[in-house]
Amino acid sequence: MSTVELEIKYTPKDFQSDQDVRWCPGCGDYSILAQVQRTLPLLKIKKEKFVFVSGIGCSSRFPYYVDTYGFHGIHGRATAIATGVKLTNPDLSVWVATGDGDLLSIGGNHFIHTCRKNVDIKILLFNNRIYGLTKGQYSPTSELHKVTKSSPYGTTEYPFNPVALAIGTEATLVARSMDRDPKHLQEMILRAGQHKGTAFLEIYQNCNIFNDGAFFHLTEKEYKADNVVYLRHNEPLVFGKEEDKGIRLDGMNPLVVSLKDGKWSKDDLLVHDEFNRDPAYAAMLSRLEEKPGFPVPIGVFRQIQKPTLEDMLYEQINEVKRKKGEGDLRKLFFDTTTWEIK
Amino acid sequence: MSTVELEIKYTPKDFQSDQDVRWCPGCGDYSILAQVQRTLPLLKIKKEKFVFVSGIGCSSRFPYYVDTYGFHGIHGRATAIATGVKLTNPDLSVWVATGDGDLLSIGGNHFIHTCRKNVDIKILLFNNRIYGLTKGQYSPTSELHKVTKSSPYGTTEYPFNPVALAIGTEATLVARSMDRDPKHLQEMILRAGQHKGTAFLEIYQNCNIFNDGAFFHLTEKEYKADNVVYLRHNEPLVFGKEEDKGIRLDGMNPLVVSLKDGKWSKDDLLVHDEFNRDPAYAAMLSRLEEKPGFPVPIGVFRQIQKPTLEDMLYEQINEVKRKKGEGDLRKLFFDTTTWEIK
Amino acid sequence: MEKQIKEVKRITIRFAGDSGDGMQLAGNIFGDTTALVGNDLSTLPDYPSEIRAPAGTLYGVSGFQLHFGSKEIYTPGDQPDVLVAMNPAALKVNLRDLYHGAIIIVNSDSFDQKNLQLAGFETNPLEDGSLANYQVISVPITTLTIRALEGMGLSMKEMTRCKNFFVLGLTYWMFDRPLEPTINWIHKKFAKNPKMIEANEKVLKAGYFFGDTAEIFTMRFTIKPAQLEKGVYRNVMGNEALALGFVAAARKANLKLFQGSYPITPASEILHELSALRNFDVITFQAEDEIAGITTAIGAAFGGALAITTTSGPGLSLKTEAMGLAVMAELPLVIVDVQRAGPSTGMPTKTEQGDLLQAMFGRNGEAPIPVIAAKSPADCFYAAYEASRIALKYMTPVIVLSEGYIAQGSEPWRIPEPVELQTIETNFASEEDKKDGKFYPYVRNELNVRPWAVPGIAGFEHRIGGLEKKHITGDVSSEPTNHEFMVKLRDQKIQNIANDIPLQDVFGEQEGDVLVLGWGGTFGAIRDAVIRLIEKGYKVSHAQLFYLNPMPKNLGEILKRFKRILIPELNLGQLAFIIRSRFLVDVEQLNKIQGLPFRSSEIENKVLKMLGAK
Amino acid sequence: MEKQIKEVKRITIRFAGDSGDGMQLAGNIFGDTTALVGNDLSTLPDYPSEIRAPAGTLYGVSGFQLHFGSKEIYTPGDQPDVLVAMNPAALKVNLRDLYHGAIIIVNSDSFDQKNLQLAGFETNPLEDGSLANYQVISVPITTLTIRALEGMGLSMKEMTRCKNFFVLGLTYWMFDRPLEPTINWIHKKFAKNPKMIEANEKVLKAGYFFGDTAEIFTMRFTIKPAQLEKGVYRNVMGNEALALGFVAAARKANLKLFQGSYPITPASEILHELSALRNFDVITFQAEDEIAGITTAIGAAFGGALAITTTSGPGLSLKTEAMGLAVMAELPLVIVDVQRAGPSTGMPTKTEQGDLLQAMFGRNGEAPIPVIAAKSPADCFYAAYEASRIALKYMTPVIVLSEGYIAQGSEPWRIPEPVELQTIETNFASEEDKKDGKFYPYVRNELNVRPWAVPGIAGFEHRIGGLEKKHITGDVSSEPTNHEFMVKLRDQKIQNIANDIPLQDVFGEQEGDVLVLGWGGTFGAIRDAVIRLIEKGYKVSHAQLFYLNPMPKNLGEILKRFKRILIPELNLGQLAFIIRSRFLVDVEQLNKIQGLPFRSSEIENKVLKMLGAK
Ligand SMILES: Cc1ncc(C[n+]2csc(CCOP(=O)(O)OP(=O)(O)O)c2C)c(N)n1
Ligand SMILES: Cc1ncc(C[n+]2csc(CCOP(=O)(O)OP(=O)(O)O)c2C)c(N)n1
Ligand code: SF4
Ligand code: SF4
Ligand SMILES: [Mg+2]
Ligand SMILES: [Mg+2]
Repeated sequence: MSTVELEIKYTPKDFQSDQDVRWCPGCGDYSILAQVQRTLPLLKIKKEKFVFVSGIGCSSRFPYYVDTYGFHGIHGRATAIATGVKLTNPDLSVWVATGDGDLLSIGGNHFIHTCRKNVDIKILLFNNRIYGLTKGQYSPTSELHKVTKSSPYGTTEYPFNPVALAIGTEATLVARSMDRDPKHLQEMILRAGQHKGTAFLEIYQNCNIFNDGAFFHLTEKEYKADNVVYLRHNEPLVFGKEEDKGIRLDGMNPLVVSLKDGKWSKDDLLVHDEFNRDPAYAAMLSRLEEKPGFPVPIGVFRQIQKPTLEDMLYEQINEVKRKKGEGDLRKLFFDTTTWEIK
Repeated sequence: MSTVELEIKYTPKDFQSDQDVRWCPGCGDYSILAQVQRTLPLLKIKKEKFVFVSGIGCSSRFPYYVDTYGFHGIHGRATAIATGVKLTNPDLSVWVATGDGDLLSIGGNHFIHTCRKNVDIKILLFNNRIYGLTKGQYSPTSELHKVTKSSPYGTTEYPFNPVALAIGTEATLVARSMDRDPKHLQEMILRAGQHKGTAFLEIYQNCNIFNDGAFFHLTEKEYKADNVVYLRHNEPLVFGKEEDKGIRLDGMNPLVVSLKDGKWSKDDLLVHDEFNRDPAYAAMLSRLEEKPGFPVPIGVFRQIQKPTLEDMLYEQINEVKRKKGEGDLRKLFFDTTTWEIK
Repeated sequence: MEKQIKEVKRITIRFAGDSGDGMQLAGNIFGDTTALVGNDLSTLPDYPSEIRAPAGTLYGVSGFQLHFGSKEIYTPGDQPDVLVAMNPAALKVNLRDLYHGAIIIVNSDSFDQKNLQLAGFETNPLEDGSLANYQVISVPITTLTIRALEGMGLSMKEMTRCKNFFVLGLTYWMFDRPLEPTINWIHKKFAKNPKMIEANEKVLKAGYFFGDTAEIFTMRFTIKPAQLEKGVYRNVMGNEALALGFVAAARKANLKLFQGSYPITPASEILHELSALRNFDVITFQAEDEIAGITTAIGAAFGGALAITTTSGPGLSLKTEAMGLAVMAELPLVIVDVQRAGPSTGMPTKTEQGDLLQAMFGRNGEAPIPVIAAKSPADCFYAAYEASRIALKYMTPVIVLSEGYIAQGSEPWRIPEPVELQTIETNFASEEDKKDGKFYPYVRNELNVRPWAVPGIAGFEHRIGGLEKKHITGDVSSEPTNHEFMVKLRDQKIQNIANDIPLQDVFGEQEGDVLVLGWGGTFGAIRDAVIRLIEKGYKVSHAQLFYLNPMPKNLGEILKRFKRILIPELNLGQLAFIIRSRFLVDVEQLNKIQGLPFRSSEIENKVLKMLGAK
Repeated sequence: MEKQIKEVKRITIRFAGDSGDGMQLAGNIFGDTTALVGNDLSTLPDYPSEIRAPAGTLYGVSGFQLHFGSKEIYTPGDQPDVLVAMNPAALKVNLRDLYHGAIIIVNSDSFDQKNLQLAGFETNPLEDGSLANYQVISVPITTLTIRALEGMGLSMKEMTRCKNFFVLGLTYWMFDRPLEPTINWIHKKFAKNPKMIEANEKVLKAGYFFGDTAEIFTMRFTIKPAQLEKGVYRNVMGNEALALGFVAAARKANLKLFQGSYPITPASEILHELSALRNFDVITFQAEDEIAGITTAIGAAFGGALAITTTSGPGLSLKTEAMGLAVMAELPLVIVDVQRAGPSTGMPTKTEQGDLLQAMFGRNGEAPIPVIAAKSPADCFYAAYEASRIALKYMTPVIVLSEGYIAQGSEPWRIPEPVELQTIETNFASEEDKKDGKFYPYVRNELNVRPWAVPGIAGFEHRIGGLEKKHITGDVSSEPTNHEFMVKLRDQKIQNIANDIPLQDVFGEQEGDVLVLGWGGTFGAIRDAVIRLIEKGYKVSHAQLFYLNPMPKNLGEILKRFKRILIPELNLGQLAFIIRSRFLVDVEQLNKIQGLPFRSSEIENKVLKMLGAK
């Protein structure tokens, strides 16, 4: 972002638009909106430089509520629209607000291609594991066998692991947070906002109308400590109510070990390296939760730096200009085989 | 496949249709066609039970040349069409012939969803890293900076690693082979044909018109041994002209080691486990080639068994029938609040 | 004070309140009871696109309108005779639809400062005299509900949730409906929760008795049973009827039913309905997007199923390319478009008829597809069934146009006996289709239909696809004259379906001053208007097109018999455009593009104006 | 034998051979030379959809036709006067297009057993007398080429590859063209390979001298320069001209040019051309599919670029939904559809006009979009430029229809001075658009155009999208009357563009017996036919529609001035359908759906038949 201005002092209120917020009372989307509004001021970017793009869904109403430039697109196409905005305006801070249906079902292709190309946009996935706006059908992140409006006998589909998918496409920042952990969520939003390249942030979000409690085992006090492991750079993977469990690597094999019985200590645990360039490492982390007895990782799975699409594109433009000179229409028209009729 | 019949004896000729094969002379597609025609008889499936579905592209002409049922669809939709065929006819052997543009560019979404759902279809990706049929634009697997018709100054896009992407979606069989290694290719096609679930086979294919030699460093005698490592179950990862190099794991970290200087022997090497259920293992293998000095793995990256979409679907149908009885139209019409007008 | 009972022929009532007030449920139950006592009826829900809008807001108001009577009922009613308004916002939003003299029942408990403000009232309309032109019946519904439940140990939330049953009881009393069917319903619904049975039954009765005893109620109405065609009836919603039509067609044709769909308002219920019918060999595939919806369906059609894909406007747009493939491959496929207000995302929960020209022409190249439009909720059954029949008999995609208005609306449906339904022909390949022992996929029968050769059958291996096909062999061909031949053949095949559909019928005199020509869901409003015009002595008739492509063979001839043609449409004149071109007749238009159905009075007034009546 | 030179007014020559024979190159170079000597010309390549079909096969034949003359040339010619056939397959495929008496130059070396068989000749046509009706000139081209290169140390493959230059030399001699331009070209092209310079130059001259000396050549032709409008000319292909038009528009409007496209035949060259113009601030984005193509373009339009997306029929189908978004968002966007034969994948390398109705109506809801159709390769420049002008001035998507036929064809283009080009207006938001200091994205200027407020500018933050917008504020609204107002406003905005485009011109008399009304690429064939008919004394005129939506304001009036209207189209009658509806006039149709352009004789004959001439 070439436009960081140190003098700007915004408050969250500066990012509140004049529109009534129309989500269901109690919806997790409110928290995400609040954390975004709290975090944007920290980025020290002028507010007119922000663009929020979305598709269709409850979550995709997001841009209406943030007082910047916004585009409520069509279903599934937010990342493509955002790419168009970013490529023509590389100095803007472009964000996508999207749902699990919008991004991963109809929008899956644009998503994986955006990550692949490392377009500098920040994708906030509001994952409530359900189609909210269309009133409760299952989504590509709904658990197998889930009973919904369109699966009265339970689904017969395995869900996506969005973090694993994003890593498979080499997104350069991949992270996860939760609507009900506002501090952590703010931290992750800030990381996304500061990242240069495709930032993918999965946010577990409670849809209290059609999928209430989907993440309560992760977000509610009674269960959280045993089911969540926070990924922090350079720190060992410890979890449990009494910080009594940890994750150890045996070769390639992750194991949950107890820190209580004296056999293992924190020093034996896997120490997280956010900046490990090898996507295989992040891939391993992304699959932890699928193993019985393992907690769900929350935090930054990986962050690497490499040139973005628009970096390379504008470099090429400048390069060609250096070589051929600024484009001249007359030359373009006439500099070829021509003949004159008099 | 419930229809395996041991009595059937086909020859490759039985799978040759009456259509002239219209690829460019020298195209790698010929080899793939020949290996498929050689392999199908080994599957002991009646030939009318095969369906080949494709999208659009040079490679997608494939179904015309195989004398079974075939559907040359529209660009990018082969996996979706194939899914429709398979769900209504679970006893058919359904194959998809597709290109890197067809499957990974326009067809990317159907591809990842098909893998996710573990629909029992076999996907043969003819990866020539170029758009052949439309005469030479870059594809999502073209190398960064490649000069093509649509990238006269070189592309500014990172390519997909198709195997890594497939693993990110949890395809249950993921493998790679090459047009110029007929034996190995046959073996892989056979594996795909025998697999129950989504089988993804990437085949490096030479387009001698628009991208000639793209894989010669892997396929041609002079270079092959040093640049390719064959993945074989339960065998160590050895490569090199004199079988003098191997891949070792240091913790999670793969290293290329020399077997010549006496420091390391085959016993120290990573032993391949095709059936490792943890996708993180296969993810690690899929990224090897991206490390400087590492060879490109060829073979089966992973194969696991889990219920397919159609397994679960028909189980549900039967379950509901058991509970509610075979659907009765009259009951469906009348078994609700009704009233009579006389 | 004595309560008189007044007999009336038809009544329109609208229940309106917050999304949480249970008005949709009240409306539905009222409808069921009304059907049981033998009235004809038509219903229409109308709810906000927000799932749960904050309580008390204008955009959070949810409504349900019913029109019922002792004569045939064609629409959910132009304007309510009775409005139930559960809060100020509901009053505010619905007031503009009322005529002077209409009855308004309000829940006075909810007219507090906060709710008045949320609804944008500066003063309380119950007190400031602004409702003087209406008959306002102000009832403290919440208070009375709570009082009825006192002592049961229910929480406040549980108690107030019952208030829609108070409303039901009150309106049952008002319109002389029995309580038993609803009590039975309550017993069934809450079988596992005896407390809720007791509570809801209590409140229902409290509402009824309140009407009976309260001084404020002087009016009571009775509506005689309607004289409908003999038979057994049920209430159906349009989307439900579509689902039933497809299952019926698949069963009659002895095929699996495959649905490839992506959820979208207002078409999702077709998917919900069908996904519950696994024991009918129904395979519902909730696709990743609309393109996968139609292409999986095309694969299923190739695989021998009755294949359908269901959507609304934006989704239809996405299916465009694949529809062309179905045309070229000549596979049976039904595409349902439940139209909603466009363009683009438009107004997803509002109705419109904006997709007709897209259905007709929205494909690259010459790609003719038959188009059928359902005229009412129950007619959706026949639209689905007939579309399936045509698709299977002619090996062609067929588009069914429905509308949000009829998809979500309901009406009584005279249930047919399955055996009475028309038989459905399929054209499966047989040995006779072979030439010299070889099967060619593009040989044709006398109707120009190619055979359906389903994978798995030995000797019929063949290949099809989206490239132009050589006549008979089906090989890829870019031979110039073959292409022209095939383009014309595909076109002719569809045009010839006109020989296989009923002639267009005209309601009223067969000639006259004005023919009102409609299509789809405008049926009821037009029919109502035309009946009234005829009663008034005008020479006005009505024709409603069910078949839009091809059109009935006698249509041109019918048009000639009328001096003037009026085409009312919920768009800018799409059918009018087609009729002008096809028949070179000048037509007059009545267009409404408000996301709302026509009122029959709008049509009546337009015709009166045309005829110079004041 | 003396070689006479005959002066002729126009000649059509077709080069045909295997894909590997270099006929496309020969044709292009011949065209350049022909342009340089001042003839008017028109060219058309025609190649198989297979990339490299096996040598000698019928479907592997590649052709290139040129029509040039001393008068204005409107088409690549109906039928070749001269056919160059490099092998039996090329002869076989092209023979049916020749009239009796036409000249055929064959490479006799290739008429061996194998090639004859591959082409399906049972006997050698050069020997069996079957070509008696033609003037066959049989030349051992391969042998002569090899002989010319003997001793240079070239491989056989290298030598035979030069034979297209022999053909060029021979035809240069025949039609009296200079060798120098081609020799210059060779020197430039092979600058890094002196051996190839020498070889190709040698062979070129060998061909020329062969004509001069060989006994078999008795005919030689000369064609005077044409009297074209004064100016500097270049040859352009349609797709190239489109690319130039967009770059010009972007420069004139001072905007970045953004192209979001997915490759597809026959539109890919627009992407190829533009991707080379990075120094013009051209951002080409090769999207993952057509939907990403248009939606990235919509994002770019929101971001303040001149945004375009280019495709062919199947791709246009996929863009349908997003076009609706552009309509609702009222953003400038140009959508190019280079039409090819459909439906579905159809015949990708063949031409057609099958997408007109889709361009007009192929969207859900009422979503009007201006439509412009280019009439020739050079006209593509103006189509692109004018579409950009309208898109930017009116904040609307605009569709440009081109056709495979003109996309791949070429003709001389009188190059305009950039300063002469019409100025392009944009409607960027300014302080004046604010009300009480607040910016509303849907305020409008006198043309009903909303302001373009590009992200990054303080004080103009706003939100747009695909839901219905409230007038002025742009807030989401499902208010019934607002929706109707907005639907009509969007429609009216587009209709009003009719005030900003030229009136339709009529070629020939302004009234008469027959008006031939065309659109797009049929221009040349119609114009040629009408010129001939006028010369013959018939009262026939020609109008070619460039603006299809809205249409020029005087069109209805023009139609009234002719007794009969003939609409020739490369489809089943799509413009005819629209004209009938719009103007309620009966029109006659001439439809050709063969993947080929009209021959002017087909149009001429049709008119003659209409007029009862025998
Ligand atoms: C082309 C198209 N198809 C379908 C829809 C209907 N639709 C709107 S939102 C949505 C899914 C919403 O789910 P999600 O993206 O998870 O968002 P949420 O509402 O849960 O936040 C669907 C299917 C649409 N608007 N457009
Ligand atoms: C909807 C649509 N978009 C674009 C095309 C044009 N097209 C045909 S094949 C192709 C890509 C071919 O590349 P690939 O899939 O890699 O196959 P290959 O020819 O290399 O085997 C494209 C872009 C099309 N036919 N349809
Ligand atoms: S339906 Fe669910 S996701 Fe949508 S606004 Fe309501 S609670 Fe939130
Ligand atoms: S263009 Fe390339 S991929 Fe296509 S047939 Fe020719 S060699 Fe094969
Ligand atoms: Mg969701
Ligand atoms: Mg390819």
